[in-house]
Amino acid sequence: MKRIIIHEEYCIGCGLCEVHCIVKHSRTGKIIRAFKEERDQIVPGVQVERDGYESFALQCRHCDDAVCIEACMTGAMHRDPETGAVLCDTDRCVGCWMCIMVCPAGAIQQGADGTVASKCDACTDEEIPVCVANCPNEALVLEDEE
Amino acid sequence: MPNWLIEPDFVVERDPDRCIQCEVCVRQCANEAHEFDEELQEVFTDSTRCVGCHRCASLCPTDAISIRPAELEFRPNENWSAQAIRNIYKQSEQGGVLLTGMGNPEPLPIYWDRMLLNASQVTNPSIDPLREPMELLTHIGSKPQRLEFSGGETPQLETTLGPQLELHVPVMFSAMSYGSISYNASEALARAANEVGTYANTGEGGLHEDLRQYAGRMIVQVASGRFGVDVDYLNSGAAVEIKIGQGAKPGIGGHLPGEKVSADISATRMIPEGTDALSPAPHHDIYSIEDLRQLIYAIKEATRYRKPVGVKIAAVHHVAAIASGCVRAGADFVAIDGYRGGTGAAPTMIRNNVGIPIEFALAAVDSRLREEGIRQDAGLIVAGSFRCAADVVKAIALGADACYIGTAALVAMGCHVCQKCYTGRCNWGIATQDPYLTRRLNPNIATRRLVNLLESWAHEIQEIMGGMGINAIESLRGNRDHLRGVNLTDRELNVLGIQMAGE
Amino acid sequence: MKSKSKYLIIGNSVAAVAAVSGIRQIDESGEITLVSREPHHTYSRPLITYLLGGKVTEEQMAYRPADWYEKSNVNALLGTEITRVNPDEHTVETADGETLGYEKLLIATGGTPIVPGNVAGTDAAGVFTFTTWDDAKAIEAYIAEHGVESAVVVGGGLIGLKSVEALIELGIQTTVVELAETMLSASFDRTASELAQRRLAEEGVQVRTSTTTEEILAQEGRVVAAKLTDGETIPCGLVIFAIGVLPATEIVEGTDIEIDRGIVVDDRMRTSVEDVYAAGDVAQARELICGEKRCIAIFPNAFRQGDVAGRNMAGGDASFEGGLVMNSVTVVDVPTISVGVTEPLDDSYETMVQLDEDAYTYRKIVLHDGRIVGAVFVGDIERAGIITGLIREGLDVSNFRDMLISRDFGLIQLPTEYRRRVISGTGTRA
Amino acid sequence: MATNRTLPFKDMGGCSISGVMDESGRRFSGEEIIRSIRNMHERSNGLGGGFAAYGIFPERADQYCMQLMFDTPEAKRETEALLDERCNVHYAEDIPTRPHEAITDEPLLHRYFVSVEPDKSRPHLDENDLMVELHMEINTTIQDAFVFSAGKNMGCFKGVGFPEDIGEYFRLEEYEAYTWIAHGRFPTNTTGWWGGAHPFSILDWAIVHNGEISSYGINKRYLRNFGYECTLQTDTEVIAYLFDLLIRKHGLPLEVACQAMAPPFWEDIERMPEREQAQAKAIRAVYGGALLNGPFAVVVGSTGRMIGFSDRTKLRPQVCARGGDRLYIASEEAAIRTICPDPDVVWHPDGGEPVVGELQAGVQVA
Repeated sequence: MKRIIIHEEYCIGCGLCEVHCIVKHSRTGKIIRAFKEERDQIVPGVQVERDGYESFALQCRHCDDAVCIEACMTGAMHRDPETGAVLCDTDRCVGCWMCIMVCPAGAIQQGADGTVASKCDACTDEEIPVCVANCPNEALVLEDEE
Repeated sequence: MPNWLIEPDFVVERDPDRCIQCEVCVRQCANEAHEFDEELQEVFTDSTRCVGCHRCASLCPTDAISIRPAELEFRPNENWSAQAIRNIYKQSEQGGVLLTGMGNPEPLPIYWDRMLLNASQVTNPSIDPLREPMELLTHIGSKPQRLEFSGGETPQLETTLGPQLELHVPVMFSAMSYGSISYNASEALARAANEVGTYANTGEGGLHEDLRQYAGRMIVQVASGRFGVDVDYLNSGAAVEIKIGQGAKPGIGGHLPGEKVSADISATRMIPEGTDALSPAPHHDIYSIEDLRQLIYAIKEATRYRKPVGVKIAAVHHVAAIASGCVRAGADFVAIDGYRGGTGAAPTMIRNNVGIPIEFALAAVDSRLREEGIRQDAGLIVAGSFRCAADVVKAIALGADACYIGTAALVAMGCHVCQKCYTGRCNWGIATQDPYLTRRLNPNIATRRLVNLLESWAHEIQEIMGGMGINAIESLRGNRDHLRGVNLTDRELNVLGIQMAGE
Repeated sequence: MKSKSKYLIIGNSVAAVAAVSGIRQIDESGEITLVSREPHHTYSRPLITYLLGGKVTEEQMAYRPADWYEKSNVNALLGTEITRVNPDEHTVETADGETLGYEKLLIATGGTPIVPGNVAGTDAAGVFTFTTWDDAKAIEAYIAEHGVESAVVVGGGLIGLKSVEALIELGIQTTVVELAETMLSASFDRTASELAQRRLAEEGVQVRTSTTTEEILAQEGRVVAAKLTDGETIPCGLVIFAIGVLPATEIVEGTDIEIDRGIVVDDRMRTSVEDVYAAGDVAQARELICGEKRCIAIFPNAFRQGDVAGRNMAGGDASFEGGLVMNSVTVVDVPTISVGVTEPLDDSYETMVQLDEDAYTYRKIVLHDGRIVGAVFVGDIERAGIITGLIREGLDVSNFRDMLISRDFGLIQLPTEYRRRVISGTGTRA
Repeated sequence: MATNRTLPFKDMGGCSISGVMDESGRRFSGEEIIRSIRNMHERSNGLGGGFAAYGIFPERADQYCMQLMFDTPEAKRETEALLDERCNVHYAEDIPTRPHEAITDEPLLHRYFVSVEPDKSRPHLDENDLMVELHMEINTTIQDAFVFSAGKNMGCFKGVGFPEDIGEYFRLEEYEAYTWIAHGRFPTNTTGWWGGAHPFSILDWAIVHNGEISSYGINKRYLRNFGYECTLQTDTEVIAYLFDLLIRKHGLPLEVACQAMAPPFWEDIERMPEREQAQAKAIRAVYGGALLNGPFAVVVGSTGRMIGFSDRTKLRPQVCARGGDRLYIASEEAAIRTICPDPDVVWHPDGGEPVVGELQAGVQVA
């Protein structure tokens, strides 16, 4: 499958990945409207960690042995058979936060309204996830895995 | 005391309708021009800190930022220009030598723009480089006047050619030391040179252990500070360049402050960590031409005559005689750096007022070496602000074997020529050692951009040559018939050795 | 003998489902027979309280899609109860007297709810345990039929708390009765428990601790009140026993299969008898931190054990890295997470704590020998999984321990090698 | 109707070249070469024609035959004063011509058979060097005087007009030579003047050329390093000087000299066997200034030798044939067949591939 590889040595901590993730997951898809109207309603699936000069942008790793899927009591957390991405079916999620409890990357968040889990959906409808496409320094790249 | 006489160079404007308060600009400005006010949850900008590098504007996802010159007008005065006045404010406030970076920005004539190229019409077919061979391969090194062949049925070459640099594109990366630029920038230059088949130049900063893998396409420099020079270093590169001078600051040494001498740089330069790296103005073992000859041959001995050994000089008034002396001292190539050449740091007065244009220097040196019958003895490399392929073609037509590009390469990597290299706070991650900033230059991207640049220029050079009906660069080299001058006086035409347009 | 399956699975919940997928990872076609006492399509057992509270619909109960058995090529015998396992013959017997053969057997029968034998009157109508879909439906029907307005939940543990949540949703005045000094004493420390209790009280839930039910009082056969050991009598129309579950080991009792508290298994989920595996709440497997074998009746454990069992049954080589006690539960609107050891066991343990009572936020890390052995998060649970990962990994955190408690703590503070492995996404298990 | 036939302009571009050599050394009249070049009348425009003939002065074979054109008697007097000072003039005469209705504005045409004495102050210069020096000196310092050939036992004949008319004007049917080369001109880069017609000659080298040398600017500067001053404002003379430099002065074998002027492409060099490759690289690296770039086909005459070759992409035509002892090289096959209707072999050499005619072993021509 294709995986987003994080080259943290090239992360400049700008946060454009978060910005574009928010836009992508907004109602209008328009950057200015997305921020002015929906900023508080969207938890970006990618979040930049910063510590001193170091930083990296982290989104769900779509792990091979995804512990969040194992821990999900509703079956909401599942692997998309086509793309291999780990996705959360928010219609089935009840917000038990088992996934948050087990994700070793800390890559799952509570959604903005606190009722269902929110995470990177790998932009499965895009050829390249927006965080990758908009990373100005190729700290995020999409690579094919053998 | 507040610096109330020091005025901002730029005004940064933020379109409130477009700004989404994402703080990307805040995180990107190493000069802290942008600040996020936690209480008001809003970004504010302090224009006095702006150096005009465009980092924030380039990364702003909504193009909400624009930067324009500060419009604080003085009463018009051709003599006392705003810059002249501000320099005095600055010096009277802070004292000391005015420092700057990059090449001479003054409105002096750019002679490349006063020379125009030729093309074929009717009598001589132009050549389509996409269909026909169009050869750029260039050899730089000392060549004999003639070759000897032994007789017999098939002639056998008896002459052994000295070591040559082989360039697939007649453009090389000029000397930029690790220290003046970041490791990532150095790596990108080295990798791009390898990919394209040209050469990068270590500058005077030594060669980092991890970059030795690329050294087959690197020229290692020996400068007055002798940083990082040992026999392995000399033998690791494709050629050795003795740096006598630099176009941006002829006659001036260099100074890398101790705070930039990190563990890595200290290992590369072979100096203690945290100590100032001082390059003396002259080489203290070269006080005259015969001393230069000794150093050239010492290096040739150390490298077993397997590497071309060249000399880099700044274009100064007697450049032709100096270049001739270098060739006669045994240099396999001479690199001449014109007065527009760039630098990481130079005193402003030196940069803006010392040296001569590379166009004249090149024309004079090529002519002089030909007059003396020693043009074959050395390659001729020119540097000092080549901005485009046409500049390169004109230089080669004037007589150069190849050009060095420094600023153009940096610009390809993202440099916005803000001239603040000397501050060490390059927002583009190029002229800095700050780990927060150096990571902004992804060497994979930078390599790709450099390769693209050289390949684009190569295509353009080929197109221009094809138009002239020339399919090998040796037929362009020194072929001043393909140049015509405009806006030039007779004396200028004479020095350049070209005819007036229409002649 | 009716048939002989290559794989026979007793159970239909998470461990059984994980075992099927584990088998199918390795063996795409070997015949799988799955036997379940309950008639339902595999459903999410923890959702039963949500179902009662009306937070999920019956459709949402499905743990796997409707065509899952078919797609997984599983022969599902739903509503079939197994009464006996005969390891020597490689057969099991059904309540209908049928015999099913197997090559490999998985026992994933889960747990049986506890109803204390010393409480009088538990046979009254309106007294329930609450571990199955049918329990939820029965309670719902009883409430509707009798217009129940108040309830007593016996047991202040997780099932109890979740039952309370459902009852709050239904507008039923609820009292919790807990034997221990605080609620959630098994997974929380005192501070967290008190926070939870306070939040529940704010919602009008009465909590009685250090006491328990002595007798269920009934009229006309229907419950009307619960009498506590401290003498208090609490009128109520409903009583739910949520004391806990015991491993459902009945069907192997009397065989050579070793039973302690549950069915004892090794790291490959094998019981003491060849070709018989056990997983989930019924199994007693190694615990990660102390290394002893324990029954840990939590969801992720069951999945993992089922998966390991399935792979090994199919000839694979999977190993259970040890169970870790952890729970995530939301108290009204306050999310909480607890992992591993939440109270120091002796002086050699250290704790780091950050508490804001007004905001209902609390973070606690328990360290032992330079390693994190447990943690509690109340209110702010973001990135709790990173700590869980560190507990699993047993990573020495001495160099960055001061940051652990910080709100800004993230992967970036972790040793590069560990964080690279986590970030790679190619495998996070120790 | 037929007489009104017109050709598109571009088809008329390019000059005509023809060369014939009898490798047995047998000499033959100029009538044939005139016929051959006449056949390609359409390739020239009347602004220049010329010939070179080898073996035409056997009785004075050891003397340089300097043929000059003068626009004024003063120029002639000045030149003769210089000649008297610098060499021994053994014999002088007007070059025989006949009045021709198509030939006008002819200069004074005179030739001198001379020998030069070694210059004791400059012992490193041989008689050829001194001759070249004299040739250059006259052409650069004496106004209105022009040396158009100065070799031994050979001569050039050229002027403004169609080549066949020039041949008749110079009475070439009266000369006998073992090699004749001829050129009809369609000038594009200089105006027509007598000295600008082909062949261009230095010592016994004579070059006729169809094409334009785009590398002229650097070839000229390269040659200047070695003392050659290009005075004719035309690219063809550099070829003559390059032959003289590479073969006479540098002693390069003929094929190496040709390779220097029209080298293989780098991509072809990359495919060569190692030794050959090293050699080819060295030739290109050292003789870059001698590379002739642009479209050209040339025929080069010298004592006992005739060479034809073209640019490395062969942008100008060149056909070769052999018939008996004779080698023919021309721009068009028809120009060969008009004087040799039934050749033994006709071929089209590759770009850059020299075709060489040489006197057979033992044949003495002077």
